[in-house]
Amino acid sequence: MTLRARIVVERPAFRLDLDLTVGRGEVVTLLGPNGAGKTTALRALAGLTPLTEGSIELDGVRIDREPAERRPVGVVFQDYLLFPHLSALDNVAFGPRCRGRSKAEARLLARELLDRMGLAEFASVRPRRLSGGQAQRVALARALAVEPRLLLLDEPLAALDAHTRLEIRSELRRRLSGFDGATVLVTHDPLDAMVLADRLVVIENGAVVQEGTPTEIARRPRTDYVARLVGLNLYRGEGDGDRVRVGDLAFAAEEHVTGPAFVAFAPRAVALYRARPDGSPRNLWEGRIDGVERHGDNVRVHVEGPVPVAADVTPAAVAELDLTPGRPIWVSVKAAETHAYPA
Amino acid sequence: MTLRARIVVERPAFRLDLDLTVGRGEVVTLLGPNGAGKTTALRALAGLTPLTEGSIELDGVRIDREPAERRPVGVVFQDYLLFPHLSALDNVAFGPRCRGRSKAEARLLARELLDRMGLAEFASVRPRRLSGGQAQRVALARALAVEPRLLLLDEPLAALDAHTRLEIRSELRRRLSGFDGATVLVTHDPLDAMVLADRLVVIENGAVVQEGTPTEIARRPRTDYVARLVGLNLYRGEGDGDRVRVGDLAFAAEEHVTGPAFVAFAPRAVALYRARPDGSPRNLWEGRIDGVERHGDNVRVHVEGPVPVAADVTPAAVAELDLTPGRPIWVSVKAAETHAYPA
Amino acid sequence: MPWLLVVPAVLGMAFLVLPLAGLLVRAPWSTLPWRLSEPQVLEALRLSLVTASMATAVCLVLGVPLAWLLARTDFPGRRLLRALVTVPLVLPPVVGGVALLLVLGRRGLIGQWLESAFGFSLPFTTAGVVVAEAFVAMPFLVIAVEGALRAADVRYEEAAATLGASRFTVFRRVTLPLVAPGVLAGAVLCWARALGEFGATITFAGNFPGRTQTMPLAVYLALETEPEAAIVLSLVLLAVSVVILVALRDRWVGAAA
Amino acid sequence: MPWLLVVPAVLGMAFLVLPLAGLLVRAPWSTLPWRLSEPQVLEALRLSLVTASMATAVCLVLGVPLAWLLARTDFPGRRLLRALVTVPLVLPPVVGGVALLLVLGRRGLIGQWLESAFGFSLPFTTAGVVVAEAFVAMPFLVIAVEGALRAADVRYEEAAATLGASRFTVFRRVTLPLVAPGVLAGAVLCWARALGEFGATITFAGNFPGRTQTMPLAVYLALETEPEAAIVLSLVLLAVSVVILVALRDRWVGAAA
Amino acid sequence: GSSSTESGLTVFAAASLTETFTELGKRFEAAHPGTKVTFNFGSSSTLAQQIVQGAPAGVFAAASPATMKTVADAGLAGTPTVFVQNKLEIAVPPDNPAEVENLKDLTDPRVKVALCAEQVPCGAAAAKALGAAGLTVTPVTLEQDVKATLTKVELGEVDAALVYKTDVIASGGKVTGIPFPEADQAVNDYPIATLKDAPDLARRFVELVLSQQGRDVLTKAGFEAP
Ligand SMILES: Nc1ncnc2c1ncn2[C@@H]1O[C@H](COP(=O)(O)OP(=O)(O)OP(=O)(O)O)[C@@H](O)[C@H]1O
Ligand SMILES: Nc1ncnc2c1ncn2[C@@H]1O[C@H](COP(=O)(O)OP(=O)(O)OP(=O)(O)O)[C@@H](O)[C@H]1O
Ligand SMILES: [Mg+2]
Ligand SMILES: [Mg+2]
Repeated sequence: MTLRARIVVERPAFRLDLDLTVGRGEVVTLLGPNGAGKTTALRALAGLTPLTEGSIELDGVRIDREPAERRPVGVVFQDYLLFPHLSALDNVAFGPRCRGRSKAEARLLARELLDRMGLAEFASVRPRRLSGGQAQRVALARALAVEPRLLLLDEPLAALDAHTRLEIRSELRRRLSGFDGATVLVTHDPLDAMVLADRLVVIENGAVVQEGTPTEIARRPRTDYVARLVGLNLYRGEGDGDRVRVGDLAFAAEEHVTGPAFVAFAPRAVALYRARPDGSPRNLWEGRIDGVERHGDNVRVHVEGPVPVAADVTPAAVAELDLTPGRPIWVSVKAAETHAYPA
Repeated sequence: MTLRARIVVERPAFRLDLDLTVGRGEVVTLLGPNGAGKTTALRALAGLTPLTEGSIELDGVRIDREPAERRPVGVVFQDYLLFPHLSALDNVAFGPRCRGRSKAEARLLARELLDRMGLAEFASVRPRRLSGGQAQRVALARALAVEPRLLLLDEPLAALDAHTRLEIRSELRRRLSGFDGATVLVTHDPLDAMVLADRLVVIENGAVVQEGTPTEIARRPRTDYVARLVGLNLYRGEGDGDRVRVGDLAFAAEEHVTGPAFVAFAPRAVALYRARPDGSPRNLWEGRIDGVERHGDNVRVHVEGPVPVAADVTPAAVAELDLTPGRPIWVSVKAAETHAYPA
Repeated sequence: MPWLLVVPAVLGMAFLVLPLAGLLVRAPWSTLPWRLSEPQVLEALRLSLVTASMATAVCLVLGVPLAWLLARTDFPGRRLLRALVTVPLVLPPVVGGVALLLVLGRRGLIGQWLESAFGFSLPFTTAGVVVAEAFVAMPFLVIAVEGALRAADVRYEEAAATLGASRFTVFRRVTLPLVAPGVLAGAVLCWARALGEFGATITFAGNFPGRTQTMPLAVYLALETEPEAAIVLSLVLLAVSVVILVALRDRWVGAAA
Repeated sequence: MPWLLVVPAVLGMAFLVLPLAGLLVRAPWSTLPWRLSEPQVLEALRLSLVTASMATAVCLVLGVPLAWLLARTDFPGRRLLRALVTVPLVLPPVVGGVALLLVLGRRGLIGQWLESAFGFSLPFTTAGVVVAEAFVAMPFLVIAVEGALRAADVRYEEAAATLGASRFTVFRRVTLPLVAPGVLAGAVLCWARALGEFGATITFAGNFPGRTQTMPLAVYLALETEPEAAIVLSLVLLAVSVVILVALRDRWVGAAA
Repeated sequence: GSSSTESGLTVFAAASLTETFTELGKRFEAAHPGTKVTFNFGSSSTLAQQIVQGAPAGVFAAASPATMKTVADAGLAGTPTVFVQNKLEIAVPPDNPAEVENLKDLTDPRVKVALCAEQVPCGAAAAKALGAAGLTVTPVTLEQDVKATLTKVELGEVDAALVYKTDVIASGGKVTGIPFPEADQAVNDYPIATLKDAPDLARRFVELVLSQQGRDVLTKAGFEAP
């Protein structure tokens, strides 16, 4: 186990209290709404924000008393923070220089790293003249140049346009798989999280609310925030083995759960009908259309009712069903695509 | 027709030359890579950047000689630019005040607009204490308060986290459908573009490269940028009626095209095989795996070969086919899901 | 601790503060209560504070728009004008006073006309003190405000223009509130300089107790008769200004510029 | 055009520049070539430029770290110290000179010791001129640089710390290059003020041609006998400084914070 | 001329006259109830500049005939009268570290000497005295006025200086004055004059200065009768 940390940071009206362990070569992603404390956690790990309580252990050595400049970490900041007055090469060479390498050595190392990032020809360019993606790679090279044992990335893709983002995301994925320290990554983007992380840690309001592999979390969200993030409908109810009761409704699901339980299903598992459909009455209720919006090739319909629900239907269905806001509609959810799990 | 503009802006090493028409109540989205000239176009419309050439006509009246403060436009800036020293209410009342309303009238109007945006209780709050979504709505209210005939939105959702973004996007959609002036919206996000726009205009390097409805563009991209944006594989070749030849390959498609043509297909239309599959040899070639990454629930595989191609496969398939980089692989594309159209 | 920074910083601080300590040691403290009860001293102190504050007001009214002109518009000769703004810094204050006499004196280019048209003459009046102090102190304000304006985000101004605000409305309702800390910092520099102004004032406005005799002038005369009284008077002036500046707190350099 | 801004701006400009015009009109131009050929004038000009530049250098070495200390660290009494930095602004320069004598003079607190330990005394030397000018001009530098430091983005400094840079390395390799425009602006103010410095210089360093007689001192003495010569000398000083400032171009206020 | 109303008089006087003229002003006011005498003390040259530029003065008392001449040349002053003279003394710190006893001791290169600049009256007088004695002194500084010169002695920065006797007296024991015979050949005249358009009060103030009463006040401060 490489990183083992308990991070407590108290601020007026905010308290972050987080246990975090990251193994060698593992990538853990911190996810959470604005103001959840993600940046604060990274800053505490890097030594830029002091801990109120807790400790940070890296490879068994406590580093929480060390100032930032003595911690073996590399940080890639959200907007990179490349030094604007230094060339790409000197940006990368900055760390090794500070850690005692000679100027020539540091530049050699920096040149190698830039080479490996495919940026050899940009070595002498100032950051202002780099594209977002190039800057991202320089920032990563700069962080890696100090040979950190802990790599911290704060929304490293937030500043990119959609197109560059795709490229950089896979690039980053490739780089991270070659890095054998521990990596903690902060992001708002569910796709980034899914693609890059071995494990997700979801924080809300300073505390961990869910933890697990991307697939696990995508399938079994435990809070509204996570559900919305992965695009599922989520309700909390009471399982009685066969079904999960949510208010007046009862959801049949694949799994059998007793006691407090969640039910989750994707918008595409929801079918809409103008009249009450025949057949088994399970997972069926009447609601009222709240809004309709295009969503990729499909159309997403928001339905009010005993519980609010989002449904994805084809444009053809919209025309056929005349899905205009205010109209009453029948909602049914396929039990086979509904997941239930203990709350 | 409400807006009819020819916008030419020359800068050292950059020239924007754009024809733009937007009807009453229509929402046109400008899309394009970094530095394409989208912001420049909006700024020219708003009167913040002078035209080198061309003209801007709104409801038949030329406005390109007017200074910004006399144009009937409302602008929502990328980071909202709410005045930090004024309350939400005073931010919204600012425009009406400047356009000659009395203080009381302006505040009344502002209060009404904030009410309609569901922000009544935030009227006296300073922007710093608003969440991103609230700020976005205040910015929209501020722009609408001057009763513009042309609404300009520059990446209005860029500053939001994924979760807020979903909400604000549909909110914005709702607001825009109630607005009867012309709207021009700039975005990087394909989803925003698809959801919000009636028509897309794609700019690259200062010139329009493609124009059309979201569905049209999503199905028939004409440049690599657009293809990547909508997540398709795109090649340019020569149609001979039956097929489209791209280098040594020949793609069979749904449509029959003769002469220069594009072929496009989604990554999920691509199937991968360890050995040459039997059956019809159409749209089939051998390549080498370049990279593998998670992509939502699926895995995206990049394959090098006569043409580079991205394929989406299930995680199960990855294990079964042992899709590790460097391995040779057979690629086949379903003709039924391949679209061909004239270049 | 970065000693390479702390050591010169402490030296610098000592360099600025030790001479003050020298004055404190040397001052005849026992005479202080008596001096402070002298009406002429209080009068000079009051006049100093009033004229420095009025000069600062004049500088704000004229200097802030000037800074705006230099920072936000472009016209031929702007660079030269900006360099000319520093003129009163370089000009020995006494010569500055002579220059003011040449222009605003009773026989000066403009003063002549002021006198004949309005029967109004600036030199040797309290208004003259304000003019002399404003002349010497304005560059500080202009340069500080111009810096703040250049550093300010013009996008808020653009946003205001798209909402229909004229350039003056933009200035008054958006620019000015946004650069307020910079203006405050400039005003403090300006006020401090006006408070210490001597050469231009005595030359242009003379040295009349109760009318134009500010503290620095009283200090000058005291130097003629009792040097130690001069030190006490200087210290009184200093103490008052430091108290006022500390009361203005961190704000004034705070978010400035 | 926003007349409500342009009119006061033009008035402000006129207020600063017209007195200069008055001097220009009044100056006996015909004597200029002859004056400029006087070795004593050239000597004073040279000395002024040299001492002002050296004083600026001293202020940079001591004042930039001091500004850093005030902007980037927190210690008890910081607010008071920051207000004390403005002391030389408020202190009448002559009193400032006396204060310097009390500390660095032959019998001063420190000067005494300098004299006995090194046989070295500052008053009446060119070094003394530099000290007097630095004392008066340093507040400008400190306040300008502190403003720039407060406005600078500390995140670059944090980034440097995570790369292993000590606080001094951060300062030298990151902070300083980033606030360079602010430092330059401060240095210009400082230099201009040092160039025009009169009272503290003559009091602390005396007046000896070629050693301590700078232009403002020469101007002052010329005022005693031939006021018109004084005007010519002032104009020469002004012209030189404006030329130098314009040559430094827009940069100096440019991106300054 | 609003400042010289019936009951008001403005007197421009050299800064070295601050104490004596303030005293005389009080006596004048006592002798002329209802009048108010306002003083503007400054360096003679500044005052002359101000008068030439139209300052509303009734009386001008200068520390040198040259500055008075500037005003007279502009046609602004009546006939000046020399009302006092000031004589030089050698000022040394009370402990007299360089053991200066006469003018000749000032030529010793080990003695640090401050003189006034020749442009100002005390400097001109010093040059005259030294010339009369046939001595060459190399000072460390040429001060802009006599008070600055005196300050240097008071603070011990120099070992000796040539200043006026009045200044030695005014220093109240912080310097010791050493008279020297050559001083008689370099007295400095203080002229006084009423100014153009001055009220009658101005003439009466000049009379007071020139009267025995005025002379007493002035000689007590160390000035000499002309
Ligand atoms: N410098 C600060 N001083 C006081 N409170 C702060 C400071 N920085 C952040 N906070 C508060 O601490 C909490 C956590 O902030 P943090 O920046 O860690 O959130 P985050 O999860 O990174 O959010 P985001 O997604 O918006 O970046 C918030 O409530 C925020 O208001
Ligand atoms: N103020 C400016 N001066 C000179 N060139 C500029 C300026 N602003 C932008 N440019 C250049 O003009 C071109 C278009 O810029 P613009 O900001 O319109 O792009 P954009 O499409 O909005 O890009 P982005 O997606 O990054 O916002 C770019 O090449 C840019 O470098
Ligand atoms: Mg954050
Ligand atoms: Mg843009």
